[in-house]
Amino acid sequence: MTQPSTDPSVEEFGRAADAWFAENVPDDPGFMLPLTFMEVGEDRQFDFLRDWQRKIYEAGFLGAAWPAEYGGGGLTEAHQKAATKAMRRHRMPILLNAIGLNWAGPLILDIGTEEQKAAYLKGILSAEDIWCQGFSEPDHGSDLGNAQLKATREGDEFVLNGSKIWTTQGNYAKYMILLARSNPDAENKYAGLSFFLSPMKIDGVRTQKIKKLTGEFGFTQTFFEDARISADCLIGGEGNGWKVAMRTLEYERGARGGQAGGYVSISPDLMEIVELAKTAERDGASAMEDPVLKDRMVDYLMDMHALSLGNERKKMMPLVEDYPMALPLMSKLEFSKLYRELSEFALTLLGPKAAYYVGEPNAADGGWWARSYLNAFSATIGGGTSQIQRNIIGEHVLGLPKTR
Amino acid sequence: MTQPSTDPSVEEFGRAADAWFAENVPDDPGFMLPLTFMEVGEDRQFDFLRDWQRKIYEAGFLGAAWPAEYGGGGLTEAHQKAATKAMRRHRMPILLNAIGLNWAGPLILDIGTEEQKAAYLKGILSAEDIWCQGFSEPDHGSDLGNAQLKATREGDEFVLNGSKIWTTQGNYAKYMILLARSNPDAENKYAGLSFFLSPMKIDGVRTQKIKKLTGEFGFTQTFFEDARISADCLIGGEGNGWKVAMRTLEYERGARGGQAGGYVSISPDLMEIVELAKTAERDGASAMEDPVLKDRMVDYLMDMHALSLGNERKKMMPLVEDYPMALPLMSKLEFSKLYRELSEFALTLLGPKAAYYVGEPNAADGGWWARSYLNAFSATIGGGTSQIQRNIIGEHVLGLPKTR
Amino acid sequence: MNDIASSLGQLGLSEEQADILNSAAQVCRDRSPIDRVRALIDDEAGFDPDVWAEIGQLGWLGIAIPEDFGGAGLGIGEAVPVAEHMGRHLMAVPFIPCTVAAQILLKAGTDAQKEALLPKVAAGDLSLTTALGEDGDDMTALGENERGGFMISGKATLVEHGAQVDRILIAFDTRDGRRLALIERENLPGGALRRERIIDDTRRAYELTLSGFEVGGDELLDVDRTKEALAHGEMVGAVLYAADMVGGAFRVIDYTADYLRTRKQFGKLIGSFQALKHPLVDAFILHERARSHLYAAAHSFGDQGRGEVAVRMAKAQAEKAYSYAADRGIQFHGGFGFTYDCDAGLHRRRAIWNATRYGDARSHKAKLAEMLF
Amino acid sequence: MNDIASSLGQLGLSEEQADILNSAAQVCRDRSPIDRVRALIDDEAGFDPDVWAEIGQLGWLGIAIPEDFGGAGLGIGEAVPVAEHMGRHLMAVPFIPCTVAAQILLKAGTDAQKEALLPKVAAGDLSLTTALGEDGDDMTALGENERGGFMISGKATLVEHGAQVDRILIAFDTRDGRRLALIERENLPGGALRRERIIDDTRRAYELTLSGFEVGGDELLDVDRTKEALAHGEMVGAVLYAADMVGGAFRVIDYTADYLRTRKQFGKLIGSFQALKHPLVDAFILHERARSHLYAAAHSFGDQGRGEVAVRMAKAQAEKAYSYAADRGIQFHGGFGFTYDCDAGLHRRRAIWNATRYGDARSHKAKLAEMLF
Repeated sequence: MTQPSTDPSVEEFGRAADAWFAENVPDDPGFMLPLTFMEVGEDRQFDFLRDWQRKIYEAGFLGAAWPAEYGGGGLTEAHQKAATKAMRRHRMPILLNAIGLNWAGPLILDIGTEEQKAAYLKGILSAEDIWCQGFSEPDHGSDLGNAQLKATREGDEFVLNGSKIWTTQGNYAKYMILLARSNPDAENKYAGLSFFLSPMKIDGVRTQKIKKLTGEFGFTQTFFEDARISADCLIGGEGNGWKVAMRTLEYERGARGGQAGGYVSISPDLMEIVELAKTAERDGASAMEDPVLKDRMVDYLMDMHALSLGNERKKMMPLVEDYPMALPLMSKLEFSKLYRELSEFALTLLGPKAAYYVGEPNAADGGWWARSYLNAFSATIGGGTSQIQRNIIGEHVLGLPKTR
Repeated sequence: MTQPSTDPSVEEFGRAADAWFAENVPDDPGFMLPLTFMEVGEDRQFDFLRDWQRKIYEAGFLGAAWPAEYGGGGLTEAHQKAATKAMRRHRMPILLNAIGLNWAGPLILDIGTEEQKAAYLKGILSAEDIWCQGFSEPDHGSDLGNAQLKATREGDEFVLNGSKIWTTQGNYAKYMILLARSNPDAENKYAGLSFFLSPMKIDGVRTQKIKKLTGEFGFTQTFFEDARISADCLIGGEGNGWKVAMRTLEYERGARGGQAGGYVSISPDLMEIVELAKTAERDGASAMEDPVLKDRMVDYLMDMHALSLGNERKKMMPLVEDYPMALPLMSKLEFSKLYRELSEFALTLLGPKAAYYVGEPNAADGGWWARSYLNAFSATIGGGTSQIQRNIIGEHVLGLPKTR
Repeated sequence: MNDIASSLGQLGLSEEQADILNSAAQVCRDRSPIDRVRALIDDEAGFDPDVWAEIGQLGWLGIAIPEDFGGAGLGIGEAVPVAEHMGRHLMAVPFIPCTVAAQILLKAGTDAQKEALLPKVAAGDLSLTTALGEDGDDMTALGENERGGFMISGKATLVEHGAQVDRILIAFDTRDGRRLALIERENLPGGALRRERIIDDTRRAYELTLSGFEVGGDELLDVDRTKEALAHGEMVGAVLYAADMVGGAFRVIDYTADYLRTRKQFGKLIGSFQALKHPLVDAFILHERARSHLYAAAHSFGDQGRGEVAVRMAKAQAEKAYSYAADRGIQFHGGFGFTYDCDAGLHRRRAIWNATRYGDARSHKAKLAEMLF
Repeated sequence: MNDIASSLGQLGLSEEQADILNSAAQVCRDRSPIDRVRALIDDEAGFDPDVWAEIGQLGWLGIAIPEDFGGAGLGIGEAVPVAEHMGRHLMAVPFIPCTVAAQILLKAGTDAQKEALLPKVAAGDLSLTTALGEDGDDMTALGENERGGFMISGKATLVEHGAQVDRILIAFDTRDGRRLALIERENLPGGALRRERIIDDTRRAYELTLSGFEVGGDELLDVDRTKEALAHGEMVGAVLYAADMVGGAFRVIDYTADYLRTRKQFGKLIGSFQALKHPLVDAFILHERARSHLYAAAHSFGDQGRGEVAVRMAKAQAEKAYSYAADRGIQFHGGFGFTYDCDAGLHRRRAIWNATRYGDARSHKAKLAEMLF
C-alpha cells in the first residue's frame, strides 16, 4: 500500500483522508446497497463493497493503526479515527468485511500467534479474505455458553460436527471465528469450549442461505459434517473458548480497542427523518404540520441526542463514577430500540405510501424505510435480545438478583 | 324499614329511587369526602357516610334483593340494579360498609349458617356493624396462600396470634373476615387455612393506623395477641379457608352476584377531565388548545370506552368464546391502570397548579387530582399487584407457563 | 360533556352476526391453512378462485346488499365477522374491495346499474374493486364523448386485486367535480394494470394507467350522490380493515403464545419469563379493547355521527393492537422471528398494509379530536 | 438539517465542575440523611439553618457570581452538580430560588445594588428568593411614590421559602410594563406571607399578598434589562430543577433496587422477577439519558440558542425520568410503597413539584418543536 515515508500528523492524515473520500466515494450503483454488513444479499452488492473496501485499504485509510509488518499503516488510533471521521462526513458505503475488521482482526492482533498474524491480518484489511462468525446455534439462540457444535480432537486435528446459524456472509466467507465444544465432559459448560480460526472452504462444511423477514438474504446456516481442521486453528488455547468469546464480544461492543476503523452499518439518521417529515404528505398536508407527529420528532431527537451525548459522557470519569459500566452496557439496547422505533415512525410519516415495498417505483425512497424497520429486528434480536440486554443491565449494573 | 305492601315493578322501584336520591343526596359537607371506602381517614367522614348509608337502607334502596327475613328488601337483583343506577345518576357519596356489603354479606348469605345470617346481615345493611377484611399480612403481601396468622383450636375456641395489614376501616370495624392458619401441619399450605367471622372489639385485638402515601389514613395494621374467639365464628368449615377466601374474592370481582348494591368508590370520570382540560390554563391558553394533549385525551377516551364496552361484551357469549375468562380477569388490571394514568394526566393538564395539594385554597378542585393520583396506587398494588394480574392473565388465559 | 358520551359507539350483537361469526370461523379456518397462505404468496393472483367462488355461493358478498337486489339485506355489521376471520387466517380474497365497491354502487348507482349488477355481485357472479385514487393520483376526464360519457386519462394507484376482478369502480375529476364510473376490466388496453410491489405479500395491488380511455354514459354513477357514496365507502373500508386487523392480532398473539409455551432457553420454557409473558398479555389486552371497539362499530355503523366515531375508534385501536402484537411476535420468536418462515413477519407486513387503507390511526385520531373535543 | 444538529447542546466538564461534584456529593450525603429529611418535614422552616449557613460558607451561593462581586466567577454549569446532589438527598434549602434571584439581580440590578448585595449573597450572609408571579397572580403598581418607587398591591403565589429568606425579588405590572424590585422581608406587614399546602412535603412555598405596600426607588431594578433578566432567570431555574430531578431519579432508583435486592415474595427475591427488574432498568436508562442532557445543558448554558435548547431538553427529560422512576418506585414497593414511610412517595411528590417549576416537560417540548422544526 502507498505509505508516506515519514509519518504524517493526525491533522495532515485527516485532511488527506477528507480529500480522498471527497474524490472517491462512489456514486449510486443503481441498485440498493446494504445498510449493514448483515444485509449483503446479492453478488453485485458483495462485489461492489469488496472492491470499495480494497480501494480504501490501498489508499491507506483502513487499518492505519495496525502494525505495518502485518499490512497495517503503522500509525496511531488517532490517525485511523481521523480517517473514519472523513468516511462519515462523506457518507461512504459501509465496509464489507465486518467480522474480520472488528472481531477476528483485533482478536488475532491481541492474542494470536506470530503465524496467525502473518497469515490473516492483511487479507482482512484488503477484503481478500472474508470472515464470518460462528457463535449462535439453532437450538440455543442467546445461550452462547451452551454451544454444542462438537470439535473432537484427533491428533493434530479437530473434527467438527454440528451446525451454526446467523452466519453473516457465510456463503462468501473464507474463514469463521468458531466457538465449539472441544470437551463435552468438562466440569462446567464453559470450560468445555474452544475458539478456532476455522476455514470455510473445506470438505464437510456446507452453507445454506436464510431468507430474512425482509424477503432478502444475508445470513446462512452453516453445517459441519466431519469437517477436519488443523489444531493450529486454535486461538487462546484449548478449553479457553468462553474467555476468548467474551473478549471478542468486547471488541464488538467497542469496550476494547483494536478495530481496523471505518463503519460497517448505516442507521437511519434523524435528519433524514426530518426531511421525510417535511416532504411526506399526510391527509393533504406535510406531516411536519401535524403537531402530534412534531412532538414525537422532538422525543426522538432528544433520545438520539442523549445516545450520542452518552458516548461522550462515558469517557468522562467524574460523570460515570456511580455506575461506570452503565453507558457501555446500555448502548446496544438503546441504539437498537431507537433504530426500530425510528424506522417504524417513518412509516407513520409516510401515511398511505407506507403500503409500498422495496422495488416499487411509487414507493418513497425506494421502500427504504419499510426495509429498514424490518431489518431493525436483527439488532434487537441478534447478539443478545433486548430482553437479555435488560437482564444484563439489571444484574451487572443495578446488582439485581439473577432471573434464571 | 319502609317496605311496600305489594312488590313494585322494577320500573316503579327505579322511578321511586330516582325521586328519592334527587331529593336526598346530601350537599357538600364542607370537607373532602373519601373517593373510596379505603380512604375514610377522619371521624367526620366516617360519621357522615355511616349516616348516609343508614338513610339509604331505611329508604329501602340498599339490599333490596336480600331476603326480607334478614333485613333485606325481599325484591330482585333487577330492583337493586335500578336503585344503584339512580345512585350513580345522582352521583351520591359512596357507601361506607364496603366489606360488609360486597364481601362478608354475600358470603354469609351464600354459605353462612342460619344463626350467622340472623346475626350479621341487617347490621351490614344499616351500617350499624362495620366490617373489615383480614387477608394480607405484613411479610406476605400478595401471597395469600401463605397467610401465617395462627388460629389455634382450644376446645370451642380459637386463639389468634399474629398480624394483618391493610385492614380497611380497621379502627372502626366491629367484625373482620379473617383468613388464618388453623393447622400448621396440613399436607399443603392451602389446606391449613380456615376462614372466620371474627369480632374486633375483644381483648387481644389491637389496631394501629397506617399513614398513606397521600398523607391521610384509612387502613390499619391489626395485631392479635392471644385473642380468643368462639368456634362458631368459623364459616365454610375448618380447613376450608382457602376455598372460602377464593370465593370471597369472586364476589369482590363481581364474578358472583349477591352484593347488596350501590357503589363504594368513585373513580375519575373522563368527562370531568374533559372539563378540566377546558378550564385548566397552560402557558396562557386552555389545555384543550394543545393538540398533543388533545390527542392523549382521545387515547384515554378510547381506552375508557373500551373498558365499558368490555363490560357489555363479556356477557355476549359469541363474542367471548375464544377466551371466556379474559374480560373478567382483565378488568382489575385495566381499570386500576387507567385510573392511575388518568389522574396523572390530569396533573399535566393543571400545569403549574399541580404544585398544590389538598387543603390549599389556590389548588384546582381542592387538590383532588393529586390525591386521586396518589390514591390510585392502592388499586394497582392492593388485591394483587398489576404485575401479578399480568401473570394470572398470561397463565390462566393464554396458558403460558408459570413464572414461579 | 354528555354529548361526548352519547356520541360513542354502543355494543350489540344480532343473531345473524352470531351465525355468520360461526360459519366464517369455520370456513376461513378450513380454506386458509397457513401452508395455503404461503403457497399463494408465490401465486400471481394471490388467492384461490375456487375459494373465492365458494365465498360467493355462501352469500358473503351479498350480506349488506338489500333483498330487492338479491342480497341478504343485512348491514355492514354483519360483514364484520367475515373480515375478522379472514384476518385471523391471513386470507386475501377481494372481499373488502368488492364489498366497498358494491356499497358505493348501492348509494350512487343508477337504478339500471343496481338492478343489473348488484344481484350478480350478491350471487358471487360478478367481482368488483375500487380505484378511487390516492394522494398524487391524477385520473381526469379530458372531455365528454358521444356515448354520453367521458374520455379519461391518468393514474390510479393501489387498486386492490385490480387484475383479478370483473369490474373496477373508478373515480376521476371532471370540470364539474368528481365522478364515479364502473368500468369493465376486459375493456382495458393491455398494460393498463401494472402490479405494484406492496409491503403485504398476501395481497395484490395494481397501478391503473389510462390514456384517452372511453367511459360510456351508462357506466357513470349518479353525480349527485358521489360525495355521500364516497364517504360511505370510506367508512365501510375502514371498519372491514379494522376487522381484518383485529383478527390478525388474535392470530399472531395465539401463534406467539404457542411458541412461548413450547420453546426452551436456558433450560426453561421462555413463556415463563415475564419479559415475554407480560408484553404478550399487553398485546392481548390491546386486542380485547380493539375487538370491543370493532363490534361497537359494527353495531353502531348505521347511526348518524355515532357510527363514524365508532368506526374511527375501531380502526385506530385495531391498528395499535395488530402492529404491537405482530412487532412483539417477531421479537419474541428470536432468531426464527427474523426469518421469512416465521408467520409473525407476514402479520407485521399485513398490519402495515391494513393500517394504510382508509386512513391510519393517526388520521382517524386527528379526526376524532376534531369531532369530540 | 444541519442547523438542527448544530443547535443541540454539547457535552463538556470543567475541573471546577468535577471538584464541586465531589464536595457536593459528600456534603449533601452527610448533611441530609433520610431521617433528617423526614424530621424536617414537620419543621415549619423545612430546613436546618446551620446547614444553610454551612452552604453559604462553602461558597455554593456564589458559584455563578463574578469575582468582582465576591463570587467564584464560574457559570451556572458549576451550580448544577450542587442541585443534582441536593436532589439525590431530598435536600430542600433555598439554594435554587436564591441562585435564580441572584442571577436576575446580576443581569438587571443597579451597580449600587450589585455592589451592596451580591458579595453578601456570595458569602452566604444574605438569602434571596423570587416572587415573579404565576398565571393568575396580579401584583400591580397602583402608582408611584415620593421615594421614587411604587405603591403596589396584589398577590404572588408559590414564593419558595418566602418566610425564611432575607429579601424577596418581586415582579409587578406598571403602566409602562413589568418591573422588578428586591424588597426586605422584614418590612412586610404581618400576615403578608401565608404558607401554601404544596405537593412536595420537603419544600416550603408561600403566598405573598401586599396592599398598598411601598417600594423604594433604590429597591427597583433596571427597567431596561427586566425582560432579558427574567428570561435568564427562567433558564437558570429550569436547569437547576432539572438537576434536582436527575439527582432524585438516581436516588429513587437506587432505593428501589435496594428493596428488590432484599425483599422476598413467593420464596424468591423480587428483583429476580423481570416484571420489576426490566422497568427499573428502563427507569435507569431514562436517568442516564437525562443526566447526559443535564450536563450538556450545564456545559452549553452560556451559548446563544444552543443553551436554551439544551436546558429545555434537560428539564423535559429529567421530568420524564424522575416521574417514571418514582412512580415505579412506589409500585414496586408493594404495600409498603403505599405508606407514607416509603421514600419513593416523597420522591414522587417532589418530582411533581419540580416539574411544575419553570415549565413542565409539555411546555418545554412545545417550545422545542417551535425552535427546532
